[in-house]
Amino acid sequence: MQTITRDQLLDKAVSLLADGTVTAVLGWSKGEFDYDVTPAVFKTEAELKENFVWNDFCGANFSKYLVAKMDRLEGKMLVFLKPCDTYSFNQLLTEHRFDREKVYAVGIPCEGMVDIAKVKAICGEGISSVDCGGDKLLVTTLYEEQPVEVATAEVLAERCVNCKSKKHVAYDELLGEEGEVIDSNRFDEVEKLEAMTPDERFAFWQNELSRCIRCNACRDACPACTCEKCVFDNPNSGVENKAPANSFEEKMFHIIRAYHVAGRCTDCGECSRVCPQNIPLHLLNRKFIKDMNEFYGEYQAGAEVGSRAPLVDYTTEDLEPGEVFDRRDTNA
Amino acid sequence: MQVNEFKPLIVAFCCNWCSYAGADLAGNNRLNYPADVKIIRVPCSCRVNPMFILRAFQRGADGVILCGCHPGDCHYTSGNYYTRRRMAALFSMLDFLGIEKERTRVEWVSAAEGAKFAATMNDFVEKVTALGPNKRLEDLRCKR
Amino acid sequence: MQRVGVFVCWCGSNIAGTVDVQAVSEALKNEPGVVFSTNYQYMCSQAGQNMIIDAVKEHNLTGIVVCSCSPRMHEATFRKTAAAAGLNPYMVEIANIREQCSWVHKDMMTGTEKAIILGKAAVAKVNLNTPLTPGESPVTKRALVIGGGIAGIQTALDIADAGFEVDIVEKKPTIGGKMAQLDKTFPTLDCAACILTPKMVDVAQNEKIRIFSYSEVTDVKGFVGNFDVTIKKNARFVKEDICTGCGACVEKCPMKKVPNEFNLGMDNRSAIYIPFAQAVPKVATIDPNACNMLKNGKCGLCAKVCAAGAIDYTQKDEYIEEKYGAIVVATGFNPISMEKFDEFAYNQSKDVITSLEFERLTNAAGPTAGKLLRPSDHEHPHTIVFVQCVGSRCDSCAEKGKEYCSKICCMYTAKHAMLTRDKYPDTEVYVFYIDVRTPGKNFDEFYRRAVEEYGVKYVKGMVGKVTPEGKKLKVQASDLIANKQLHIDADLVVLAAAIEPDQTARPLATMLTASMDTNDFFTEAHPKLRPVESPTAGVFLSGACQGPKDIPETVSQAGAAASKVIGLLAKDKLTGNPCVASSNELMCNGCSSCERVCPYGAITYVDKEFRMPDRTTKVRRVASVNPAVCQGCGCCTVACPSGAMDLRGFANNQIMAEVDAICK
Amino acid sequence: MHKTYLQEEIIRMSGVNPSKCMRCGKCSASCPAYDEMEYHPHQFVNMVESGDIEPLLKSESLYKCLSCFACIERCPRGVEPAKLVEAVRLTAIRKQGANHMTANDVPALLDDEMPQQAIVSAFRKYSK
Amino acid sequence: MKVSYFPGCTLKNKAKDLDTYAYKSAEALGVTLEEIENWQCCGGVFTTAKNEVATKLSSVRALKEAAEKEQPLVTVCSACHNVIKQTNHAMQNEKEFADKVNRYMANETPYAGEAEVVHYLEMLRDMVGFDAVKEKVVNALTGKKIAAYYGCLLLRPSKVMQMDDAENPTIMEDLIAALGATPVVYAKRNECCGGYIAMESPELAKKNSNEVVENAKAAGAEMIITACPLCRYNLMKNGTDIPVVYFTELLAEALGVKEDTNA
Repeated sequence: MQTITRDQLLDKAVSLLADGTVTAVLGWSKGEFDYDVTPAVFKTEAELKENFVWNDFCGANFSKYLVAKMDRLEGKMLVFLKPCDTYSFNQLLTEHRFDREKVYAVGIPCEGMVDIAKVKAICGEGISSVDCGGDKLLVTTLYEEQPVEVATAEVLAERCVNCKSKKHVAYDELLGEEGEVIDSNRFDEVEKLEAMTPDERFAFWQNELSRCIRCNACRDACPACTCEKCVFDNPNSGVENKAPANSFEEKMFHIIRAYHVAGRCTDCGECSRVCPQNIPLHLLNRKFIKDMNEFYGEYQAGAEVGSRAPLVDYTTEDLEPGEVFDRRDTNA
Repeated sequence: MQVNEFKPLIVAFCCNWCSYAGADLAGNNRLNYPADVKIIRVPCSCRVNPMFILRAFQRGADGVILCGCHPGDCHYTSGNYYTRRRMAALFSMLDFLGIEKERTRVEWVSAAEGAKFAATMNDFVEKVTALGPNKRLEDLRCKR
Repeated sequence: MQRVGVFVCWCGSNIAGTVDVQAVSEALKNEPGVVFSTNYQYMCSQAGQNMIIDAVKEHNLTGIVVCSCSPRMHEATFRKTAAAAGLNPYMVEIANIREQCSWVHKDMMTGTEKAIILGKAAVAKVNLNTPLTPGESPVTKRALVIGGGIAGIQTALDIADAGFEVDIVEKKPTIGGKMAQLDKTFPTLDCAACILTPKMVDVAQNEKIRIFSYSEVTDVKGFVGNFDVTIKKNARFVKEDICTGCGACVEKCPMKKVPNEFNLGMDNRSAIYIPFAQAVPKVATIDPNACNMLKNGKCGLCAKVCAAGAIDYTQKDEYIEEKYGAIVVATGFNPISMEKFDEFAYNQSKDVITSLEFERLTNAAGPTAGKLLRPSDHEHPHTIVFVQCVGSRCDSCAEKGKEYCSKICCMYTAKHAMLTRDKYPDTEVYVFYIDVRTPGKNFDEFYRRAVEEYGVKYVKGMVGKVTPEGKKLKVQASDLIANKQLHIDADLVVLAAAIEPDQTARPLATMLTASMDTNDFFTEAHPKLRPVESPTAGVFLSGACQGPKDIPETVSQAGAAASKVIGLLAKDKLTGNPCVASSNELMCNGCSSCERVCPYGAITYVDKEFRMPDRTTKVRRVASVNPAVCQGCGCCTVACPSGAMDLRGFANNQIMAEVDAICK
Repeated sequence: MHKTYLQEEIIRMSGVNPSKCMRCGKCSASCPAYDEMEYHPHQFVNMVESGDIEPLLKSESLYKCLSCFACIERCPRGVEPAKLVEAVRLTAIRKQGANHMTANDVPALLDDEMPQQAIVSAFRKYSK
Repeated sequence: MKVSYFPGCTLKNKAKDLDTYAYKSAEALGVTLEEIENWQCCGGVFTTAKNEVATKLSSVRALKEAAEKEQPLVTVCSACHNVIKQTNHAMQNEKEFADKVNRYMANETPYAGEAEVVHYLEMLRDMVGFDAVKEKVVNALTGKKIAAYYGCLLLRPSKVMQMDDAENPTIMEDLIAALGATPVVYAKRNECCGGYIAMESPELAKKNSNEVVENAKAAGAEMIITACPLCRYNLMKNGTDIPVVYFTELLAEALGVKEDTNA
């Protein structure tokens, strides 16, 4: 499915290591199964050859790792960035979260990543291997003799189905073809919810959020959540709660989290990808993005470094909070 | 009978320079509004963190209203412009989660608008009373 | 844990009439931290205050809650009381149980209940109060005035008169600004030069004032009382201190075909020039874009004729760093470009001019030596059409021009029309107007005189098209009163172009972190009550940089700005407001959100070294608030996702405690 | 002020907000057909604003506007008087039998050189 | 370079010159004009009323075809250009109108103004470049004093047309200069000639046209060029002793392709 191959990436990484351009490589590493690829820092050719992977499960957005992983690095870090990752990359630069000089960014094309939950929904549990190639996946499970064939398009992650951009907005070097910003339908789900009655919406979110186990994976994977200390971990903040005591606290956590990243969220979709409970958390972020686009004009966080996010900006003619509903009611 | 009647709990955040002074003026002019409204003084409407609002709901408030200087009149020149954006986004999100939109409001009240302050509070209390107790955002554990 | 004392005031019957004060003081006794609670008839009276002082001493109180009238009334009083009792004044909280309770509720039960809750909130807050001390910073007792027009001149003279040193930075080779280009001034018709040039001389001779002409401000750091400013002195290739301004070089300079900007390009000057006879400093300047010596090393005549030896072709731009306590912006205005308004044929005919060009045409020191002659053929114009509001009062959707009224055009047009009719009674003068706005002392009388005594033809309507044909300018216009379209064969058309802030203002505003409106006029700290101060402390506004202004208004604002500066410089130390934001460096991740919303530019970033748990160190970018600049709005605290930024006196946990107390 | 139906219709059709007008008269100063008109561009704006539309519907002025857009271009307030004229004209000719020009009228008005563009345009302007 | 081309009714008829010279010149400049299939008359004037739909459909059809071919749509006649450009602008910016049109035309993929409408003059300036035109000139028109007549429709409303400064345009003058002639600037070059009023009130057209010509002559013009058949008709008919020609004719002459056309 991916137009660029593992070998191409490997060659690039090896040669950059060899010529001293970089001293480490941030890449995807083999996990226990084909689909649990994990981010890792590689320092040698041998490590790379052994463990580096590139397949349809390399969804992890590396931008955030640049904040933490470079402290003690001598020299530069090579990082592979898919188009959506580049937006987070820029956003983090806007927020001065890592040193651009210490990064060598290689933009790579991405044809969309697979959501293993969707594969499981088709093939069941017990998946032992997944062979990515062409536009089909060959899925071997413990319970079936023959590998099952699944069309990749069927099991693409939601964020990839509604991919907002195949264009890289930041890189030092680009492998493969440059793509375009896509006029996607990513707000359709949000619109569907908006069209519901408040009761239906409440029921929807109650159902979704009640599954939350407060594992904080969404926060930990989010490239916009790079606070030194999260308010929810800070005993002095008044809202500290490491584990949810009740349903409200879930809501509070998720509302505040979405609010804190509003205007900074690039809609990379990592929150939903990593959620073990499959809560569509990205819908909260998209609601903010959609609202702010409608209220204050189109804004894509991370499209450029140094841009001013809508919530740290204003015009004297902005709409009133009350008008938000008047607008919606007249549109309906 | 009065015992059973629902009395909402309203938290009003008022900026020190306009709205808090407007509330004082309502007092000077002896303009009545329900005692359900409890005012918290903040230097500027832009000091109000969404967390304060959610916290109020969490602890049992039935409605939260935020009052600041009229746009263009902010003592700090631009604070209320940020408030306007922040609250537009936050209230829209609360509505998106199915929280009744009548439970939150932003109103610009100048230091001269004592009458507007009282009228706003009367209206807000009336609307929230009509909605009944806040069930969707309260935390029963903390309720008296 | 605090030891809190609660003092409930009756305010005579004002509070006690609707609130059971005894019940309130009893109820609050049980609140956490409260060790003493009482009530009294008038807490603000001397007896009441003494009661507080005694209680503090007797019960070792660390915090005070007064349940009384609005804090806007007596907060300051009770803070002083606390200080008198040896407490930090910021350990006082007021529960407003009068304006926001007893006066608005009728029922004793409800009133009492609410007063208790308000008291509880105040107790909850005071429990989290910490002693606050306002910061102090020294004041550099010198002022900088940016812009050397009439606004800057007047401000500088007034500040110097109070005994403080002032520097004027002017980008042109001379001070004087627009006023120096004007002929007469309305409504008294005294000659601009006659009233301006003595002031320019005063500036030059004042020991307290230094002029940096042909210079610009390139960097501003610091804050009120302590600005560090970098001034770039552009190379003028003439040693200022040696040049006598004799003008021999100007006369001998072979390059005489340089458009003269002082006369708006209507005549030429030489490559080395003195802008006008009364220039201050009266020093020559070499235009590097025109001088052959500087361009290709061929000439050097001026150096040869300069008896004083002031010419220095090797002069370089010079950067000077100075310290100031206050900065006054006086960057002034310019007429807008007529590029987009060519229905008036400004680009097509030399005889279509702007009003400022008309000033030069009628000025005795102008290109025609004061004779009103057409620029194209130097003939005397017999029919003159003045068009008002060109580019002013345009709707934003018209996509050109300015939305505001330029304010000065009605009066100067009346002046031009009147003077023309006075000097050349054979001319026909039309003024096309939308409205005639004359709200100034003797202004309307002046305009009426132009009409009634001088026979200026005021036509309510607008010009739609000017067609140069042959020697004439065919003016097609509407007369809305007569309901006719007029066709006038004019000899000269004068456009009252809208005015806009000088282009240097925007980058300067960025350097000063002073805010501007969408039109690039500087914003005042308060539109009515603080009209000459910028919201950025220590930065003041003088003249048209704040909005269109005529000379009398500019001069009075200049004086007002000067008095504000003097008020500031008269202080030895500035005492700040202690309720300011501060950043917890351990938690700050340096994301810049707070900096972007700060209206005062109080937040900067520093690289700070942190010791990590494993004994290594890590350098991180963290926010740092300058307490002298912060005004305490708290906008940054909400922009900060981690809560690293907090506001003293209104801290996150304090407000949260109030919320909890009210909702409990 | 209460708006009449006709007035609202004209405003809606044209997309013009006549209350933006500041009565400068630049539209009428720019109009090349001014002298042919009974009601001039600025009057159109004013009359639509005040709801005085009947006289406009009956006026020959409707057919004198050249749609040269000079008034639109030069209006400092972005009012676009020509769009109002167009809206009133359409309201007039959309009534049954109210065409200002019919096919029968055309031959008499033609000459050999006249480009068909003139006929097409006039037809668009004058009839429905 | 290939572009879609909308000639318009008059160019196939009374103003054939404008059309044929346009073709030949484009060819000489390396541009192929591909005529829109089955194009229909644009209607001559754009009706500004928002509820007027039917009269704008023919323009939308042409636009849609160009958009599908992913080509800019080139026009020559000022009137066609104005109508098509304004229609496209409305399709982009007036959602209600666009929805109506798309429903009416039963468009499977709705058209939302994707095509780019380019006047032949803009094509010369922005796509070919006047410098490139200058290089291709074989018969430089040196010494000829030529006045450009823009009229109203090319430039206004400028917010939509976006061709040039509506009050001080230079695009035609730049072309004249590129062809080696001397452009004559005069104020009435963007005043209306009277347009279709020539049908009803020939006197008004005469008065307006006269003023234009007199102004051009007073500025020293020996010839007037225009992009509009109706402008040309009005200026010619209402008594001028200097020639009024289409700009394409002048272009063809300078490029040395005028004669092949006649042959």
